Amino acid sequence: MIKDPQACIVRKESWKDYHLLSLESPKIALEGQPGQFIMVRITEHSHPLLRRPFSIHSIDGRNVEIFFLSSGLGTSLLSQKKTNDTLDILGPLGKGFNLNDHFKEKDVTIIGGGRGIAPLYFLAQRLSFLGASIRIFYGGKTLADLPLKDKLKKAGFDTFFSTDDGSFGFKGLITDFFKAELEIFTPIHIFSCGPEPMMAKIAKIAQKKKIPAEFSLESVMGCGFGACWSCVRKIRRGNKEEWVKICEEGPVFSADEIIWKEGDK
Amino acid sequence: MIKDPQACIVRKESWKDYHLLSLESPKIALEGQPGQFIMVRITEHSHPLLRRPFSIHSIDGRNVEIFFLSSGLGTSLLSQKKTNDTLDILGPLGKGFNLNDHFKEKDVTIIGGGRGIAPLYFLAQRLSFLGASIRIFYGGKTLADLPLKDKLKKAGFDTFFSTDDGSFGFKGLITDFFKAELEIFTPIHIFSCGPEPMMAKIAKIAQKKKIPAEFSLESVMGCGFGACWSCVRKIRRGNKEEWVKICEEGPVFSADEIIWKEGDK
Amino acid sequence: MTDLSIDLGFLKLKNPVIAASGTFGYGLEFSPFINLDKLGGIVVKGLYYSPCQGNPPPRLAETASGLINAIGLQGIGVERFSEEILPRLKDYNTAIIVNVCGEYEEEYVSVVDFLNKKEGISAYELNISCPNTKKGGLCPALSPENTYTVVSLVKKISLRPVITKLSPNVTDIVEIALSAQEAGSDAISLANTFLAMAVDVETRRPKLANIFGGLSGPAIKPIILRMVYQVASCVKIPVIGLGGIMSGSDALEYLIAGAKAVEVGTANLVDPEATIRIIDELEEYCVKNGIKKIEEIVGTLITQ
Amino acid sequence: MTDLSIDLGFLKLKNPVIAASGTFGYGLEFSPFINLDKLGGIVVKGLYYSPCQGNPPPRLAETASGLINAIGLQGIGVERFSEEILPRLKDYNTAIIVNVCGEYEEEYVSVVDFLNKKEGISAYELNISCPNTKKGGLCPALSPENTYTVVSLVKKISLRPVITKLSPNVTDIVEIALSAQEAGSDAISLANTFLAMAVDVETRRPKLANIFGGLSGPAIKPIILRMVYQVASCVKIPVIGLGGIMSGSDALEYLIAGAKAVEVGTANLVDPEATIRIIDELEEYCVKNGIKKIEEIVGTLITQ
Ligand SMILES: Cc1cc2nc3c(=O)[nH]c(=O)nc-3n(C[C@H](O)[C@H](O)[C@H](O)COP(=O)(O)OP(=O)(O)OC[C@H]3O[C@@H](n4cnc5c(N)ncnc54)[C@H](O)[C@@H]3O)c2cc1C
Ligand SMILES: Cc1cc2nc3c(=O)[nH]c(=O)nc-3n(C[C@H](O)[C@H](O)[C@H](O)COP(=O)(O)OP(=O)(O)OC[C@H]3O[C@@H](n4cnc5c(N)ncnc54)[C@H](O)[C@@H]3O)c2cc1C
Ligand SMILES: Cc1cc2nc3c(=O)[nH]c(=O)nc-3n(C[C@H](O)[C@H](O)[C@H](O)COP(=O)(O)O)c2cc1C
Ligand SMILES: Cc1cc2nc3c(=O)[nH]c(=O)nc-3n(C[C@H](O)[C@H](O)[C@H](O)COP(=O)(O)O)c2cc1C
Ligand code: FES
Ligand code: FES
Repeated sequence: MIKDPQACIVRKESWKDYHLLSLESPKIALEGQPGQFIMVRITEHSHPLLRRPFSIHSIDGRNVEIFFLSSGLGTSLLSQKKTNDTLDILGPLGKGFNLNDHFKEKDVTIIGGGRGIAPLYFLAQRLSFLGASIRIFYGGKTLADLPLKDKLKKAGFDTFFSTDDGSFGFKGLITDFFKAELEIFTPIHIFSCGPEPMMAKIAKIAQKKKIPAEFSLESVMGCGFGACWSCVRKIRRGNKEEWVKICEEGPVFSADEIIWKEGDK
Repeated sequence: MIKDPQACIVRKESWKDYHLLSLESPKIALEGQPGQFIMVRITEHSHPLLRRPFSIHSIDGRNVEIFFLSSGLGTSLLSQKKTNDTLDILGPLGKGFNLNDHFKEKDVTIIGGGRGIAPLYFLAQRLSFLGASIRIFYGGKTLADLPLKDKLKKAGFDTFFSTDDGSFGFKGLITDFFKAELEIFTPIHIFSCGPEPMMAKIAKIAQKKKIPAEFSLESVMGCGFGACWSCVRKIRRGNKEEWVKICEEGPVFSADEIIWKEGDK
Repeated sequence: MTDLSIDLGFLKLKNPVIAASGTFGYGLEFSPFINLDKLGGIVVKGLYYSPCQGNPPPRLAETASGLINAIGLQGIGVERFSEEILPRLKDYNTAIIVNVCGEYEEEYVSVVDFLNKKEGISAYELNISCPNTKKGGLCPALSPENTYTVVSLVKKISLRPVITKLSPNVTDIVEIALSAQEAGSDAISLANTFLAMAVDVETRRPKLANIFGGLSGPAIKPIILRMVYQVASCVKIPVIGLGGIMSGSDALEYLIAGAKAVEVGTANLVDPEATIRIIDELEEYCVKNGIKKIEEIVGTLITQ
Repeated sequence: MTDLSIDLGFLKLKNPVIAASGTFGYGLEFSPFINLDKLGGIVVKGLYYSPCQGNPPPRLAETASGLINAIGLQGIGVERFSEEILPRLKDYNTAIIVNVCGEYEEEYVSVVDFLNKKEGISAYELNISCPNTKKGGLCPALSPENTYTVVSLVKKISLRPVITKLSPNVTDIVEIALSAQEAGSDAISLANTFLAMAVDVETRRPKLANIFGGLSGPAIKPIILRMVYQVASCVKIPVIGLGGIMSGSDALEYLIAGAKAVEVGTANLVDPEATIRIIDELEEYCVKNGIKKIEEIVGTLITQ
């Protein structure tokens, strides 16, 4: 856990409501793992007060990249930052995805919905480094919600795109696309991040097919480093269910541990 | 009174802590008079909440110019705005200096201290247009507090500069410089804006010499247009003293009307 | 088109947005900026019987997302108000509500008695909750008994509906609201400002000459919203919510929590067009969410 | 060099800056960021006797310059605290204060009784003012009688100094403070959070699962500062001020208004180094203003 009060924006990329900021922060870049996140201070003034959590989207040498959707006050202010502005960030935080040699030359599937793609690019890079054979499913409401499609393709991953309105790729939910494709292949592991209902569906499919699956969860975070107990989710631990701080013990959990919210079955 | 929610910053000039913003706002530019002011919204968010008052420093065609010292949260945020940013402004507000043909070919003296020079440049331009012969006294703590000295000289006014530390011009208070010069000439009218103790001294000198004098006052302003009664100062009206809203009935008052604060004699 | 009108029972409003007392002058100050006819109503600046000089300046200090004021109810008194202001307000087609102040209980009665004879007033709002009056504090709204006394004295003689404006500086807001209701108040407006202060650390002096003042603005919204929710669930008379409303969304929070209407205060200083913008945003929300009549959303907070 | 130390009578602090309960975990969470030895003190997270699960999420909602929380005092209970945390806190050279909670009066006594036997604690802070406990509300600090009861019960058995943490949700804070003093409290910390709520207008649901929560942060500073000033002028025991302190200047406002020390809460979440920065800023201020000993400025507000 490092506080870098002066991480410089060295590169910025924008697609309508989605933005990528590359922040020069060598120490955090050195330590960050896929699935971990950083807390970004939006303003030095008192409103908005809290930092905002963003997954590490990629690490490029000395730079930590985040990729986000401008959807509220904090993300909209953040989207207005310019190259050479500096940001006060904390990271790397939380526990990331489970990565090990076990994935070598094995089929793994990554499924991202909307801004949920953010942590999965970094994950795919590392998995590919570990020698895994990767399929990426990437879904959005419409074409504009798939800003990273070219980047994923270019990186050489096996890509599967869907849009709800059919403006690009498979028409329909990414979960349906995935389910259909499962007729043809069976990955040894699934990694996913996106809207809760999407992840809940994937968890169900995975459990049915007995494929281990990991998900990156979200919750409102006060601090990001375990001090405030605001970010809890009910997590299954053996026979018990407890409120667990997802900033510390997550944000990545396995399908067995997660209790999906009402209506997310 | 016009609300212009989108006054574009068409030009910005900065000298260390002093800044000039030229705002394209044709309607306000058309109506603004020397001594009047505008209220500038600093942020669309809730902190800092209130607008900030700034005198009209000059009117340049369709543009209204303000000149300010970055001295607190609001002015420091304002100083970070860039060309092409837009500002939400209200104006022109208040009553300005008393200008009429009476000044034609007459000696008038203008005395500004620090950022108090802001409204006086516009005033000098108009007085010069009216044919007055103008002396401008401009004092500051040190050379860096006289950012407009060259501009005033270039504009052809008869200029008198002072710094407390002697780093430029007369060494000492501008009031002492002025007092000394009064041995040589007697203006028919004095206009001034600056720190209260400076203005109080000038008022005293003026009253002693029976020279009419006008001052632009400041106070904390909630609205700038007469709605909140926060900006009052005790003002002498005949035999009576009343709390008067300086945003409406000022900010310019004559020496006879003003009751200087304790310790400003 | 959405029906934005609100029926308070004793008064119909074009829409739920009323300009709050003390932040809207006598109304006329805003006519250069907005069309006053569009407002649900206007509460004019607090009136004592006689003109009042208010507190010495500085009267205002800014705080994080808030504002402390100690104007001290400077104002022109009922006579000048009736002569100079009321006749001009008649030109506008909106509910005119007079904010009634008193240094002692009988003064509320005198003000109302005087104004009863004048035309062009829709209702009285009893300001029994100002935290920074010159005399340092008749604030009946701090106790249920004093609230009851003032409200019932006024109700006895008032020829117009009475809205009682409560103070948030209390342990149990519901108790005070019930007491105003029992005394016959026709509605409750909730709330006035929080007693507050700020210190200038360089001079080591209070930022306000009066030391104390009333905190308003977005900072206080979450506390007052909670009070409005608590009170609206307990009283039968309509509740008007106010405190930190800057946007349509803020107003909606109050309506959903149970307020039948809202007042907009500090926002008027920041943006003289705030009331109109808020009305527009309410309408947009209704259109977007298929709400035909805005009254439908009052008190619809889903807690289960 | 300035002497930043503060003598509370029953406890000497290195400096006036204490980390506030619930925003600083059990202290150890901050050791990656700051040197805990530099702090005036640490108040650990509120402890019930038994572990407590707290409220369901969402537990946090942001508001203008503020934060509403309804953590509901989730925590590990006194046993695990004594076994797992206390021994590790001993390594640090700073005052460790335990925030004591209770669902009923006797629970405060049980917690203190249990902890009396453990080493490494400098004082207890009685949290009689939490607005969002799971059971919806034992909040003795809302009445002088209940405050008196809990404080005197605890004082009877406590082997350590007792700081009573008051609630700002009251009409007359001085009355409650005097009652804590009378019951033998060694100091007062002022204050806990304001009961508040926020509504999501899109879903029409409360933003917190618990509906209500406690408002903290810069938004509330002006109100609590006023209370600290009022209380410090009336009680003889030291007052510790807290509410919205983000900077040295904020802390100074409290000290000048009469607080002998301050606690820093929400700021820790925003900036884990906040306490250290505030201490540095206090020192800078003292140096700049030629203050040799920071205690000199306590209660020096110039009102004339
Ligand atoms: C571990 C983690 C990693 C994340 N990574 C990314 C990412 O890489 N890219 C991305 O676009 N988004 C990511 N998010 C979501 C992102 O943090 C929220 O979109 C953002 O906080 C919203 O802030 P706002 O001010 O724009 O929205 P507002 O709605 O104005 O925020 C209001 C409040 O709600 C909180 N909030 C709102 N939505 C969320 C949410 N979904 N999760 C947590 N807090 C929320 C905010 O922190 C704030 O307190 C992540 C969230 C978590 C918990
Ligand atoms: C009619 C008028 C015209 C002005 N014209 C100019 C100008 O042309 N150039 C210039 O540099 N300054 C001018 N000022 C002063 C300027 O408005 C203040 O410096 C500015 O408001 C300070 O804001 P801040 O947020 O930077 O300071 P902060 O100290 O952070 O402000 C805190 C609060 O105090 C108020 N405040 C602080 N100082 C003053 C002050 N002197 N007058 C009024 N309110 C104050 C602010 O409005 C705010 O509410 C003028 C003031 C008035 C009343
Ligand atoms: C400058 C100012 C003056 C006020 N004057 C009055 C008043 O005369 N009578 C009154 O009942 N309330 C007065 N108030 C309180 C407001 O009407 C309102 O209750 C309070 O500001 C909270 O709403 P807001 O947050 O929208 O401002 C005043 C508030 C301010 C800021
Ligand atoms: C997330 C959170 C948890 C809190 N938990 C506790 C607690 O356990 N015990 C307690 O006495 N106060 C608790 N508080 C209140 C703080 O200690 C403090 O009184 C309050 O937040 C005001 O100070 P601030 O504005 O500096 O945060 C909590 C506050 C927050 C924000
Ligand atoms: S966000 Fe504070 S404990 Fe997880
Ligand atoms: S600033 Fe509001 S009346 Fe003058």
